Amino acid sequence: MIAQQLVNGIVTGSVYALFALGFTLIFGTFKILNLAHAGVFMSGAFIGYFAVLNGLPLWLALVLAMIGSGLISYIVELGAFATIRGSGQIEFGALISSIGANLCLMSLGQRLSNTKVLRFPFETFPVEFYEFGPVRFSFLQVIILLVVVVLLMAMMFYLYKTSFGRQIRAVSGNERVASLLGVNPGLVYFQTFFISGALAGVAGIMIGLSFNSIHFYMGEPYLLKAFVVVVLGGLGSVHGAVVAGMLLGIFQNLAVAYLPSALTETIIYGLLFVVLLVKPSGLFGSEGVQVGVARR
Amino acid sequence: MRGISKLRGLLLAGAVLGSFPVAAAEYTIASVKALTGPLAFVGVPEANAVKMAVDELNASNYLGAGNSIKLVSNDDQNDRAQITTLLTRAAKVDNALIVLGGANSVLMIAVAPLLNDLQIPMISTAQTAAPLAASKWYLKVTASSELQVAPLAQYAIDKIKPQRLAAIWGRDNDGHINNMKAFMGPLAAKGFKPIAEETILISDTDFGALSTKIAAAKPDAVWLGANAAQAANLVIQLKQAGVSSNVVLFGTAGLGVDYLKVGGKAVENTYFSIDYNDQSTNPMNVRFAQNYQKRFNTPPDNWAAVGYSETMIAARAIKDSMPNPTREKVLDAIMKMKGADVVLGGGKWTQKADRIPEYGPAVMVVRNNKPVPAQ
Amino acid sequence: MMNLVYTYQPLFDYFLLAVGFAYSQQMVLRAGVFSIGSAGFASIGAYFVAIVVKDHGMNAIVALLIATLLGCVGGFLLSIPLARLRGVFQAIATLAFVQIVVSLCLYFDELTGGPQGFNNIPKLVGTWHLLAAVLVTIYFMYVISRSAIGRAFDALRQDETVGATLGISIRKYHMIAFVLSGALAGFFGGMQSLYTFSIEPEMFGFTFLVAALTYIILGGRGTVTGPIIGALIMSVLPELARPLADNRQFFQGILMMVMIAFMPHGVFDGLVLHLRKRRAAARDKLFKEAH
Amino acid sequence: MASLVLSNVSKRFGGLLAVSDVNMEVPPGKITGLIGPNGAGKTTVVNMITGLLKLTTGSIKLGDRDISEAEAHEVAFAGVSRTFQNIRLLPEATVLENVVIGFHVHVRSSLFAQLVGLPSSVRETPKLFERGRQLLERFGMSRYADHPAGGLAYGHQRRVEMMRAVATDPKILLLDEPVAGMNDVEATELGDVFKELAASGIGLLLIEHNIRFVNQLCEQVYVLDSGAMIASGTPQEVMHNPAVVAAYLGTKK
Repeated sequence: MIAQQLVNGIVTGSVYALFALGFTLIFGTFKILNLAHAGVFMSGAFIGYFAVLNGLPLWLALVLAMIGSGLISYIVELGAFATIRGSGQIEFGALISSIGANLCLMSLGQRLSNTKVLRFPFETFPVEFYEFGPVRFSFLQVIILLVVVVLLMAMMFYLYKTSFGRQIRAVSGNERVASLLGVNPGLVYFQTFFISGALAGVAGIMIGLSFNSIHFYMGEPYLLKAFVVVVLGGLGSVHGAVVAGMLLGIFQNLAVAYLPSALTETIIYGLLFVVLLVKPSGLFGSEGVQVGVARR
Repeated sequence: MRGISKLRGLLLAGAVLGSFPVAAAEYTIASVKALTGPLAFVGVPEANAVKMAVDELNASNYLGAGNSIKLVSNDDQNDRAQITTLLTRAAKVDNALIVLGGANSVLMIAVAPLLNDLQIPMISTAQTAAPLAASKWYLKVTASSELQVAPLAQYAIDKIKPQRLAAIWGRDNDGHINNMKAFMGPLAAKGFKPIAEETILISDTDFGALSTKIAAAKPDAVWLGANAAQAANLVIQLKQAGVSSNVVLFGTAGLGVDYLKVGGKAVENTYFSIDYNDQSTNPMNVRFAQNYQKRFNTPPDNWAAVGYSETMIAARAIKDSMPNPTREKVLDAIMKMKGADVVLGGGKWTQKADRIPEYGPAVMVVRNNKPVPAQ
Repeated sequence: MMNLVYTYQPLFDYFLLAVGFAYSQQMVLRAGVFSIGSAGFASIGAYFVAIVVKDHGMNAIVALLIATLLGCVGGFLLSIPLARLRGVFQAIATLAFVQIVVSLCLYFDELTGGPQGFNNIPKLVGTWHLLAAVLVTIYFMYVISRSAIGRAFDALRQDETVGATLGISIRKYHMIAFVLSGALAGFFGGMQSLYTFSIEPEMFGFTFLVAALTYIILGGRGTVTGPIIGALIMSVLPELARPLADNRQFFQGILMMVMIAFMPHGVFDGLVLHLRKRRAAARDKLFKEAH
Repeated sequence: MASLVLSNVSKRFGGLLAVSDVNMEVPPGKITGLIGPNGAGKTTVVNMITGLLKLTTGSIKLGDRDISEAEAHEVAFAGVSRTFQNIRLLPEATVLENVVIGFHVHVRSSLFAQLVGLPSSVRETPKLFERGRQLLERFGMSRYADHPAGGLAYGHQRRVEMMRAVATDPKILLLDEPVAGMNDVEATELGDVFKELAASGIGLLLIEHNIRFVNQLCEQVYVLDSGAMIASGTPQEVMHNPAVVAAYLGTKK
């Protein structure tokens, strides 16, 4: 059974990673805790759902969900963050305005779904299983893992092998200097938020497919998990988020299997607390951690 | 003091309706439900059905020519401060005769003592019987699910005799916990001990790990302590993880229509008691389903049926306490009510001495995605 | 007319509770500690008071005092490991603390009643008690803000290094902030217990913490009036939005974004800053005209 | 009054030796200069003195007291105060409030008195504000008392920072490039203030790369280059030291 639980853990963990990645990207670059990420995630699932409902093939629905939630994420940036940038209050202000943006998105989701739990039609995805010894894979699990890996590689390439990564770092360091160096900050904001949103959108549709449940409140539990993932991985660290997402997925599955399930959250948040105290920069965090004044 | 305000309310109503015959009066029903927030999926269909029921009753001059029911419908966002404010307003400003309340039993328990202060009856579908103990002004429209579970447990003992029973329930919801106890208790007493006991959260959607664990235990029966859509997903994931397709499933009245819709083929062989049966051929049910579909462009679910039935009971209570209905009279009328027309269960709603109503729910089983009476 | 006033009495009561929790949240934020642990202390205070008053017949005032003390001790204990962390890291660590308290309250259901909550708590607190409690709190907040502690908090919030080089012990003042914040949360948690008949674990979870944070950021972090304004806005907003029915949440969301966009320091603090700048400019003008 | 004495102080960041083996004395009642090109390690020395950085080796003493490991606030209580190279005011506070926070080390009322509002604390606050006003008067800044500090002109911000440091009533005052960005008139004005402060018994350490300014004011000058003390003495001695000319002035061209 442990092998099976590992497989389950890796698949759910990869979706956590996808969700947390967009979250940590925004935090790492702009120091914003974007609580509206939950709403963007939900939007992705909703767009995918309505696309499939209108007869589009699943792959097209996935693409639409990516683009759509990417754009929504950018709209959140325009409405919630661009307005307070430069006021010196972004750390706190962004919390409130992103809560506001999240309320708006959830309200829209509630209207669109008529408050109901939505689900993809039964034949959207072939239910097939492969058995390797004691381990069962579903076709869906394979596809999820594949999509996540491809997206992660694409993103790593974009971040580390193109000039975009440098531009992001320049803008996050000092927007004015960056624009003097010929970097267009507006474009960087657009790309960062778009990518973050697109990743959340894919995560949304994946969750919607695998757990058969699309709901205007679906984002909140994932948001809480994203906190765990980004701290474990190191706030702002991209590969940290990936590894920590997987670890959380595996840990959760093993905890359900071998520990009293009622204590799962206590254990997970206890772990989070301990990691923060012992190594606040997380497993891979290279970002400067804010610590107190003391001789060092 | 209250008498005076009541009188003033009537005078006010009379003044507003000055051009109508003197006998004409408006009787207010307040609906306080979660129309936004996490429980909106319950509150909105309930409130929709309430609105529809009031319109239908007024169109048919249910309270007699010229008399009408006035509906004041508000959103409490499943929030304590708001529900408290709205109940107070219903009692003191709107002079409502009765309140149709929400489905969150914890909140209902919390506000029930307030009903004592306000002296206003409230009827709703809290998942447990607990609020009844807190106030005589609180009434339940649905039978408490613990009680509906009892015949199901008996049925399991007599007919199914599960040897490898697994139980799964929402640990952060008191309704699910109580139902599980009501089901597993009698079985355990007869020697049917569970081989697995697992808990989930009501916000959970991912049951991969749990399903794998349950599948490894090879159960022949599973108790589902979850809401409709969640239970259906749970079943789908259980079967995908390798739980036998012949497994017998048990659940509560909460499952209803959504469970069948979401679960599809996977939920065959589920035994449960049912509040609202969308296959019912009862003429009132048929008319309700048609009108609801026409008006809201979606078929009614369990919650809509509950909302509709609440309104029918409230209206009937007002009618029974004519002329000059008061809150006490309305409460009395419901306490004595027998055979009220509703769209729940068998269609006739009767209050019992312990304030837990009866409307003829039976043990049903899912065959070909339809609930049929279990033999 | 009187009836209309009555209707809003519960709203007013909850507003008063909100002010209490808002001050607990403000206390830490004012000192530059990004702790969102108030929810956890409120939970501890609320459960303690509920259990000892209902099950053991303890005197309510004694129970409230002990709840306050528990909040102090809790705040002190939490301040020790958190002394190293700052900013978002502190926020997330305290979020974890809150989640742990919630899940433990769910787990020890024999003591706490689990998800069904702890019910039938005697209602010993009414509007006047709450009002008195809030007025006393306002007095303390005012006194503290005018004292050296308040000035030290303000300095640490704005620039910790500067504060330290002027002789302010960061560890000590952060600890004071934690202890005071815990005390307020524990006390008002207990008050809430004795006001609302029943409590349940999720009342003091993520939603609570977001609400407490919203009061402060919306109202202002640096003034005594700020939290009152913030709590007022968040209490009245849902009522104002009521006619919008289904669109309530959307409207609330938009309004939060707009307010923060125009008043990034919070509505009240923003106003104070604005007035200060205007007065300074006016005085400059006078000075220039005079010379 | 006590001198501030650094003996064999070094600081290593990772593999980099930022400051090596510095020996220095700041006597009371005098203005001592610490000069050196950018990146010489001057600010690192100040940060070690004020409790923001750990010493890798060596010790720092204020009179008889070893403050090598004292925390920043303890250093302040011991009587060492400073200004920052890149001005650090409390931006939301007014000028007066910025100065009053400097009186923190003089607060006499107990924590308890402050918490519950006993008269000892309530009466102390207006007294401190009055002292703050007097200090503003002394520095010619009275008319800015209620201005938000963040909105002041650069030169005025420098003055506010200095007043705040003076408010702690220090034995030793460390001024990190106090006249940077000022014109000669302003600098001379400020120089007079420094002399006045020294005359009142405070030991001043002037950290600068404006040599001319330092030479006008200091009796003793230390020169730091690449973390090492390359010269010390009177301004005349230092100016004629070939090492200084080569390392310091050489790089200036």
